[in-house]
Amino acid sequence: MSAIALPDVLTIVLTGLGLLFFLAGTVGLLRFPDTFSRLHALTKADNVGLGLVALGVALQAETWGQLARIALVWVLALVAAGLVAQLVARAALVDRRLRG
Amino acid sequence: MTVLFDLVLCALMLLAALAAIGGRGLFRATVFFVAYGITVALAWVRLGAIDVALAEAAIGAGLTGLLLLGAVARLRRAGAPEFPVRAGLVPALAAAGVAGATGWVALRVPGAGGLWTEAGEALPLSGVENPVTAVLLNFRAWDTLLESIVLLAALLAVWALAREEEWEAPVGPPLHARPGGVLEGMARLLPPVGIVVGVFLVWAGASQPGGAFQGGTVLAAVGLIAALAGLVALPRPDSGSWRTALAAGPAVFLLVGASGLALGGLLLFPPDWAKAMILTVEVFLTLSIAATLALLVLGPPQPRRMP
Amino acid sequence: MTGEVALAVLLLGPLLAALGCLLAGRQGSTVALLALIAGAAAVVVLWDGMLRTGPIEVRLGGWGAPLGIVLRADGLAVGFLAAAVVVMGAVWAVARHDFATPRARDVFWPSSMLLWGALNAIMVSRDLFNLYVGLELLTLTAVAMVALGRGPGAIEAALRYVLYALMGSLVYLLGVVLVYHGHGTLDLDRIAAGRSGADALALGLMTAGLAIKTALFPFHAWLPPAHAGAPSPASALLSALVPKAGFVMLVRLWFEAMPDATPPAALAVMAALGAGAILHGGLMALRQERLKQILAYSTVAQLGYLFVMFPLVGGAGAGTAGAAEAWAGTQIGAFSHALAKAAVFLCAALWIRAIGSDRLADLAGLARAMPLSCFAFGMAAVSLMGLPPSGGFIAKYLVMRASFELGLPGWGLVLAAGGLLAAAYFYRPLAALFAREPPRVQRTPRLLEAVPLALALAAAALGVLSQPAYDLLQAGAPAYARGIGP
Amino acid sequence: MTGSVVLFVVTASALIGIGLWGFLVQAHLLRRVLAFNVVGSGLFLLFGALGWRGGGVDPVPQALVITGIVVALAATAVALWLVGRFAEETGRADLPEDRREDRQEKSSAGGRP
Amino acid sequence: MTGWLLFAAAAILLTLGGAFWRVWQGPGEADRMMAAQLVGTGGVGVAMLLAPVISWHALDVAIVLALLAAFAAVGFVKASSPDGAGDPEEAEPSEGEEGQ
Repeated sequence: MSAIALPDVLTIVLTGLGLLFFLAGTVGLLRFPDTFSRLHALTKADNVGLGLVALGVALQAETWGQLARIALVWVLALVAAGLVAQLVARAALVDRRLRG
Repeated sequence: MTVLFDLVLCALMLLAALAAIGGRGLFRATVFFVAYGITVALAWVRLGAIDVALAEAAIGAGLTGLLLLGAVARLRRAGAPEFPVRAGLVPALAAAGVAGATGWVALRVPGAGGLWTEAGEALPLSGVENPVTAVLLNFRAWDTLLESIVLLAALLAVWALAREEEWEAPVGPPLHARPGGVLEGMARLLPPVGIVVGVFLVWAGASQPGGAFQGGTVLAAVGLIAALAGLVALPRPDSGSWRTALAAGPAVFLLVGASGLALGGLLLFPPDWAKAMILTVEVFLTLSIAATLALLVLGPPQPRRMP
Repeated sequence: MTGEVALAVLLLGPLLAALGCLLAGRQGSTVALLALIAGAAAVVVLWDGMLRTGPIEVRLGGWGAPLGIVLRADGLAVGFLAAAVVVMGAVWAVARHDFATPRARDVFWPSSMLLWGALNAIMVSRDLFNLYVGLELLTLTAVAMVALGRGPGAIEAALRYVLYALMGSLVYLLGVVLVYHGHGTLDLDRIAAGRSGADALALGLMTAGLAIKTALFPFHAWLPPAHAGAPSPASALLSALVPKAGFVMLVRLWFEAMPDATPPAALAVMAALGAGAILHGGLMALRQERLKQILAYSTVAQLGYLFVMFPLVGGAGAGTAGAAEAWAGTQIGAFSHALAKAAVFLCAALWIRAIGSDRLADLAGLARAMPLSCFAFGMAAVSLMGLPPSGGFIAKYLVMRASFELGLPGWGLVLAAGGLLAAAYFYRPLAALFAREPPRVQRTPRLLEAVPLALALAAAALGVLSQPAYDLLQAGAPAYARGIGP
Repeated sequence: MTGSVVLFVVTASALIGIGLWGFLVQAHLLRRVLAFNVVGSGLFLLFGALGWRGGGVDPVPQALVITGIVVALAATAVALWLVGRFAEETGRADLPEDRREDRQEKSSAGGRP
Repeated sequence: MTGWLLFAAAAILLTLGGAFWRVWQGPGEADRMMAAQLVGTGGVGVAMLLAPVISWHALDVAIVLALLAAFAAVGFVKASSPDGAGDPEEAEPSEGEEGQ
């Protein structure tokens, strides 16, 4: 085990998991029957995936500046995804009612 | 493994471009274009040109996307019909000819190696550490000065589209959002973060990727989010303060450039003064770029229908 | 040093003035006047400095090629800088009364200053990418002016103009990318010093892009509606100055940067497109009902004249006395076209303000009410037709003589045919103006009518006093244009 | 590293081709502006890829591409607002000469009035 | 380690390909915008994974992408509101035509 340093192992594991969540989000996006269930799957899986990838990369970071930026990216992505999901859902509702 | 990544990335770029241009439906084309902009930004990251990746991400994925979405909505409200792509052999041959010839010549002709060494040697005298900023704001400052004025010229062209009686109206559509709603919440939360990121990009531009254009674009973007939520009173084209903001950047650049005459040459930045001069220019330039880009996206003045 | 100061005034002045006009609002035209006075003085200083010490070169930021940008004011550049100042001054005089509303005023004055600044920057730049940015600034200001037009077709004309211009500048930029790849520099003189396998394709792409920007036939479709749709004072700027920028860039690329990448066949194609422009522009001008459309198609034709010189200056004729004549004749033709075309468009501006329309039928008998401007229109038409005594005649004479000397008489005949067509399409408006009809027209101040007259007289004077212009062109001319072998 | 350069140069050239084809074939004005942007980004990628060496890209092309991106944005904004205004006035999103149904009538009228 | 990070980045890019399929299919505009949001988040993930491999400044690109990915969705939502300048939340779906 000493051939690969512990942080590298953890990075591989975390980014691998993150990858799986991204995959899950995409599968959800493609397979789920209607708009709202897709939105639900997408928002959840995607952000967890990104969080895991962020953690994985954070282990590789060398300076505090890089860690701070990784944290900022994740927080921004979380906030943005949440807000956007709400807006997109409401727009879909309005769209359906107008066309309904 | 890099080849795998490159292949997938290039495939995505081509796919997005084809779908954006060939597919039916305007809205779909616009969404594909935004996705295309994101993949191109990643391609620039892959090439190691982070400055360009920042510009492409902020402009290609950000502002251009908003411009296109606004245009699609406006065309839909104007009832302009959509129609399928017209096939055409001659245009296809012409396009393939130009692209093929360009690619063939680009690969066949040995490159002359570019200006790596010259830029490297002159960097210590330029007053900044980031070579791209050195080229933009010192070696080829005349290009960047003209470019900041191109933005102003574009804004004047957009304002010229207003009808005579609309000139007194505020700029852009009558934007409004539900008080206390998600959009307004977003407009209160994102701008502070955006301002920090924008200012950081400008300030860091001297020593690492970033600069006036990338920072200015991010500031314009967050300013627009606040405007879209109706939190910002949109100015009229003849508002003095906004016009000063528009003119400040180019004016300072022109004056600093002219002052070079006294120091021995047009647009001359003497090595020991260069950093201070460049930073002053960048600060005002960022202000003007942010204001001009935001107003460009908002568009010509439009009368507010009385509620 | 004074040369560099004069150049700085001509480059930074108009841009600062544009910002001044934007902030000054109502006093925009006064700010513009100050800039024009400073610019005129700078041109005189440059002209004198040029004659004494030869081309004035400025290495921006002290860097010089290949890293920095080099500017050089040679004979050709100073000639166009002078023509630009004169035309801008005349347009200022007429436009002062036209753009009264806040919208028109706040867009026209800054845009016209930016257009002037961009033109000056393009004429003196020796850097391919700097030329691109200058050309883009020029195009956007021109689009703003077309969009100012109140007519129904103005928006459509501005839209078509922007679309053509967008693709033209990208095709040009593609050529620039290949040049940088092959030569590792963007400076015209360093490109001339080196060779690269990409030169042929790069020159082809740059030429196609610039041909679109210069509205050379068959890429001219955007010009007539744009120049007819724009407000007349703006049309004077668009027709007289804007396409010349693309033309000067083509001349620098073909004869100064890449003389070896231009086979005789390619030179002949350029001249053939010029001939096509002369014939198509002339024939279309014959069929127009409105004066501004006739003048716009006349521009398409007159731009064709400028390209007839290509096979004479390059290829077989390179380095001979005939080539120098053809080159000098073409440039004098470009200067006189700028003056004459500005004059006729300013006449149109005065008439439209007086009688509200530029339809030929409505112009009937206008000479009896506004004799000065009609006489100016006649004088300018003489120059555009290429009849003596005018700059147009000297230009046509020099190029035709060169074409006969160099054994390519065909191109000389094309010029003659162009002159006949010009006479034909100018006959209809002239006949209408000097018809017997009793006009009913609102008074126009005599002073305003003197402006196009001054321009027309300047175009005529260029014919009589062509020696100073010839000396100016020769003073800063590169080798190929002085009859010395490359 | 040359393998990747070839890939990016070929992709950039293909993007230029796709964009040019889109610009020439499309009649819808918004799509033509979109195609213009694809040609622009393809062209800039070509510029960057040709200046690519080892870890990064030659700083001069990077600076020129940034300038180019900003100029392209300015031109795109003007074009899109013109398209919007044109659509509001004429209810159409294509130039007269590109309209299919006018083609027969245009050919008989012998060119534009 | 760089090999793994590039593999993970390539995998996330492939999931973006999946999102492209949803953009192509639709059927609604909300579905397309949702997929664009996934492309944005995926792009942020890829930029973060490239940071240790190419240059840590790629994190700045990730921040800008995260900030502006939401931006396009706001543009979409604003554009799809009835007057092109409103907010879908203003048009309460239950109260019918209140949103102009």
